[in-house]
Amino acid sequence: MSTTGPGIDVSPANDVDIGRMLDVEAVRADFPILSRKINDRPLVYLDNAATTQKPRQVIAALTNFYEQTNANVHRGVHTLSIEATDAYELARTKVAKFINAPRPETVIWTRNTSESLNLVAATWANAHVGEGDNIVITAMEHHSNIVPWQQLAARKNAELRYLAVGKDGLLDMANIESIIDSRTKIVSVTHVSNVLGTVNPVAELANRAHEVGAVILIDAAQSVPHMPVDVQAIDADFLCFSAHKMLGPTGIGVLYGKYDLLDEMPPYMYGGDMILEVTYEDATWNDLPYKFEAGTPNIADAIATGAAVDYLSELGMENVWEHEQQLTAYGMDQISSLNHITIFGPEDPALKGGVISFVHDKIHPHDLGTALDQQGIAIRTGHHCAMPLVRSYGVVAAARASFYVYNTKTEIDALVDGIRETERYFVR
Amino acid sequence: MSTTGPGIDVSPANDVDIGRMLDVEAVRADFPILSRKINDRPLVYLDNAATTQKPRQVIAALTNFYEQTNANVHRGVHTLSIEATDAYELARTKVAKFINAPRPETVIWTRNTSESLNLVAATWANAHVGEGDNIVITAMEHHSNIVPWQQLAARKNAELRYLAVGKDGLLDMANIESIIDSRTKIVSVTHVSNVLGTVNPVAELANRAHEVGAVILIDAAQSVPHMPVDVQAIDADFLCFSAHKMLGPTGIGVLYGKYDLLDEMPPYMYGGDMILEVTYEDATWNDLPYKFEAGTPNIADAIATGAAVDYLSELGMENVWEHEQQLTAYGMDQISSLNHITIFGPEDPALKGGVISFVHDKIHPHDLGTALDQQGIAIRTGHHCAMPLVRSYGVVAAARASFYVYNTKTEIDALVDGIRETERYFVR
Amino acid sequence: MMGDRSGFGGIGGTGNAGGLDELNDLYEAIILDHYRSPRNTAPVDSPDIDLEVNNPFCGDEFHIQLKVDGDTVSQVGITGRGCAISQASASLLAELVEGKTSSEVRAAVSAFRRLLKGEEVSDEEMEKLGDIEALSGVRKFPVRIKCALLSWVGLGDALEEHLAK
Amino acid sequence: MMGDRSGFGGIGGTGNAGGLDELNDLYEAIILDHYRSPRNTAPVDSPDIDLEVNNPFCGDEFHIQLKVDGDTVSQVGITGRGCAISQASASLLAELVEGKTSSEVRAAVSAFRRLLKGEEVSDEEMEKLGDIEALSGVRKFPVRIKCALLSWVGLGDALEEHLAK
Ligand SMILES: Cc1ncc(COP(=O)(O)O)c(C=O)c1O
Ligand SMILES: Cc1ncc(COP(=O)(O)O)c(C=O)c1O
Repeated sequence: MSTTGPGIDVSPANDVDIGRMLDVEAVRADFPILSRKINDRPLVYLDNAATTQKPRQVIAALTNFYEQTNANVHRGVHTLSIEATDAYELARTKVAKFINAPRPETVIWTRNTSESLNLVAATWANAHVGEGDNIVITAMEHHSNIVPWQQLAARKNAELRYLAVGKDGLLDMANIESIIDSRTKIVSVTHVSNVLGTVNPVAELANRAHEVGAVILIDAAQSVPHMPVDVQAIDADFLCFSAHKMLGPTGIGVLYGKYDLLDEMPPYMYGGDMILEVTYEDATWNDLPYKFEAGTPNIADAIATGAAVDYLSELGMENVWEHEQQLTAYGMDQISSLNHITIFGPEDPALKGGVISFVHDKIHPHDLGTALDQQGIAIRTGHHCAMPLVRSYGVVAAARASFYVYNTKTEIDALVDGIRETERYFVR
Repeated sequence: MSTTGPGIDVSPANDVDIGRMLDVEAVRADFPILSRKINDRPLVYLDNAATTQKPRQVIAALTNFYEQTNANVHRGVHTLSIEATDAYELARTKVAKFINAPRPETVIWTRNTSESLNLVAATWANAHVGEGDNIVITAMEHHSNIVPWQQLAARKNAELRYLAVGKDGLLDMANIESIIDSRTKIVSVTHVSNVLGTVNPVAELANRAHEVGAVILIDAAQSVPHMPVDVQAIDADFLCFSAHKMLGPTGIGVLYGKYDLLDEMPPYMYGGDMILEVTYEDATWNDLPYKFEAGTPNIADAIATGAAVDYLSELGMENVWEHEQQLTAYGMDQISSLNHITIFGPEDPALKGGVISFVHDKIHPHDLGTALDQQGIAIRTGHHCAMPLVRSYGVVAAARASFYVYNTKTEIDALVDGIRETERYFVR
Repeated sequence: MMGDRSGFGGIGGTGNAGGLDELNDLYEAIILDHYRSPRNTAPVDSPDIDLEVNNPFCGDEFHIQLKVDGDTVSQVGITGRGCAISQASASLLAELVEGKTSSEVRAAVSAFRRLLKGEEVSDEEMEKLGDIEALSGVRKFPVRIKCALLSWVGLGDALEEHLAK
Repeated sequence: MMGDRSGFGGIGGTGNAGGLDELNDLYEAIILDHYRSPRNTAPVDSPDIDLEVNNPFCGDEFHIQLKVDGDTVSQVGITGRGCAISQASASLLAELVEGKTSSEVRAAVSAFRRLLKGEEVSDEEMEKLGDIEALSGVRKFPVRIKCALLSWVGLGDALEEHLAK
């Protein structure tokens, strides 16, 4: 791990409470949007589970590409095309290294986590799930990891099973042996819940899946951005995430898959780079990863994703995680000290990522969201694309504050003050 | 049509031969990459059919979004999310206006033309094409408009029919009445060929398709960027294109469809924004256009596409077309005056877009490509993702020069000189 | 305009100038009062119109019941849950429509829509809307307009449908 | 390094400094000679090895035929079409392998690969490659390396397979 560059503090402890590893002020200076004022107040951006902000290094990667290198990739013999291809493939290699994928070809570029999940459902699972088989997900999934499986199960006459979530916000692992059984073909679980923050025991689930000959898909949309993730250590068969949730641009995501699985899968889309040879009668497919990348890829955003990965690697993912753990502990403490508040998910901050979802007895989440926005504070309100989970708590909407590398304790204080300020209207 | 702003020349004729409507020097000043040197020579970028360069206005749209507005769209009550949503939807409205789509909801954002084509094949066509039906395409399609139909035809036991291309590079329209018949469900044709440049009579084909109750899909990847296209005038049922071929960013494309067709189609991918309501058992779909936009969309690139459309609209698409027509006429003239050259496609430049594909008797396209690159000139060489067509000319690869708003006659002269220079090595 | 921000030309923005003071416009005393103590929440016996309206994105949902005698809304009951805006708006609506003829309701819905969109509303119409004017602060928060309209649109449409039968 | 160009840190680039002079390195006289007049193009009667190699992306395709007597390549025929690099490389290969033992061929393929990758090749190996050194200019054009390797890789693999039988 490098210890130079913006955002890295080499001195042992410049702030005794927080930022021991991460120089948050240096990090913040890399994010142009953080100097924006919202409603005359400094922006306090706590909507990171929805999407994160971008450092100047990522924005510059885009600008530089379009100003100096832009060309279509693959098959071009001219300089720009060669440079663009090299940069595009280098970004893939960076991402592979970031998640410890054994080979760059096992990293497929998609649009986002949702497309990655749909891809696996429509190809691997479509080919392997049959009548009477089952698919196992959890009760805390994002819609994108529910609906493709509902549809597949309906189409195949297969069963969709849910691992339950306990009152403590943790996955109920007691009867995974009966739920994940010999008819299970795929287990698809979120690594970190975008509502509860819960970190799920994915290695254990992978183990069980493999015991019964199933594959495991990990929705890492909320983990890869926030903690060190090693696909080989977890023994993930498939793993998905989105660049926009990890300092990268919108419009690009990743599907990692084990080589042999990807290799035997039929393509998802047809055309352009995914083809080896076409006659008027027939076509043959290109090798991995291109088999899954039909048409002109999102070249610029792939390269910018490489820059995001560089940025995070420089910070060190252990430091990112540590920073968020400290914020979460502080945030849980402060928010739960307020009256009228119920927080969803694990009480112990050590069991969760940097996500705090809560409801206020007297203030509807949308009113709270609007009132906080007046004070420059951006949180998300609603069902967080996890309607069934949110409803299981007896509500239809919740407020959610979620943290990232540039957030500070001071911002959490602003949130808490903001809630108090809003109570002036709603609590008599 | 506006006549102010960069790239627009209001004086009647500043250059008697070219640029009557378009002030090319002003346009060129908007493209940072054009000041790049390649192998110590000024870049002459003639690979526009593969992808185009980006003006500073488009790059700035990206930078501004990430520096000032970035947030996830829809459902957010905070300022950034509201602004991002407004900007994202405004871009859709701009695109709708650009192609004269009757309603913004008929514009679906995809990754690229290839995804748009796959989407229609996997949804509308999958539901409507049955055993014994046929699908009609042409012999000059891009792989992305061949392979999805080959696969669908094989899956459905349907027939894939090709409209032939004559020696003159034109579509053989003589027997469209027998080829497009009562069993035809969909006609999918390229508006402008990316190899031959041929402009196809899409309105006539739409007419015939509608006569037999079929729908028509128009691959407008090479037309929307270069000429005024009015989806209602053509009576297109579906129409696809990619932003990266029209000054916009990589990673975003468009599917236009008639409202009623899109409305009755099943979704393509599931998750995120495309959902109205989810329970553990089932889900219902959101309205158009969101039904087809699963997961976090490519927000920044959609907005930058709006900026690209603004730029082109300012230039005026009639002027863009006129400019390219002049370059094509000049280029055809100059290139055909060389020895050893065979040009594919219509001889009459008025029948084609700004694409000139050719082979040289004595110089393999790749050697030519490398030699031109040494002189700073970027052309494409290979099969241009249209293998069957290229092979029908008895070759496996061709060289292709393709033009856009910033190209000049001087650059065509450089190309011609460059070919001559290369002959020094290969022609004895 | 082809300037550097051309991609942003038409951003609607939030339309509010900022600061907590703006909140006073949104959460006027009347609104907070109707939010805390919604009127007409008693269920209606054998209602002529009985409908659920909801916005799944924010979770607001209301149960609207009306008794219609001839052309007049004789009894109204609205229950449900939602944010302060949707709740107060539903309560104000219930108060307003009771005893009104269908054309008066139609006129009120039309005037309310225009009020929220910032379009012209006559003094006379304003007067008829009464306390509902308090909701005009929502104009500064365009993203919340659908909260204010939820029950109005539902009720308006249902009434038309009922009368068309 | 987290500078402004960090996304571009490792671009390989074309590796050539520029200008038409570089072309002289790529298209040396020997290469142009083999391109225009490829050697060993006569078909081989009842060949022991008969294979097609091709790169569909650029359209290069070669038909390689070998007669193998015991451990020695006794006769070679290579025909096909491709760019100057792939054509000359195939012709030079044909010339080289005729009369060589399998281990000599193996050594040559290995040395040639290393030459193109810019890895170490001993003087002795260089000498054995002979005229093939002319292809080392391809190093400056990484995107063309696959052209130079096409027939070599095909022939090398086919020979191994044949001997393993
Ligand atoms: C006619 C035509 N159709 C489709 C495509 C595919 O476009 P994309 O690669 O952006 O998906 C192209 C691009 O080369 C094209 O020229
Ligand atoms: C756990 C989880 N899975 C999937 C997604 C979907 O990601 P995207 O919208 O980038 O496809 C999200 C994003 O909210 C998420 O939090």
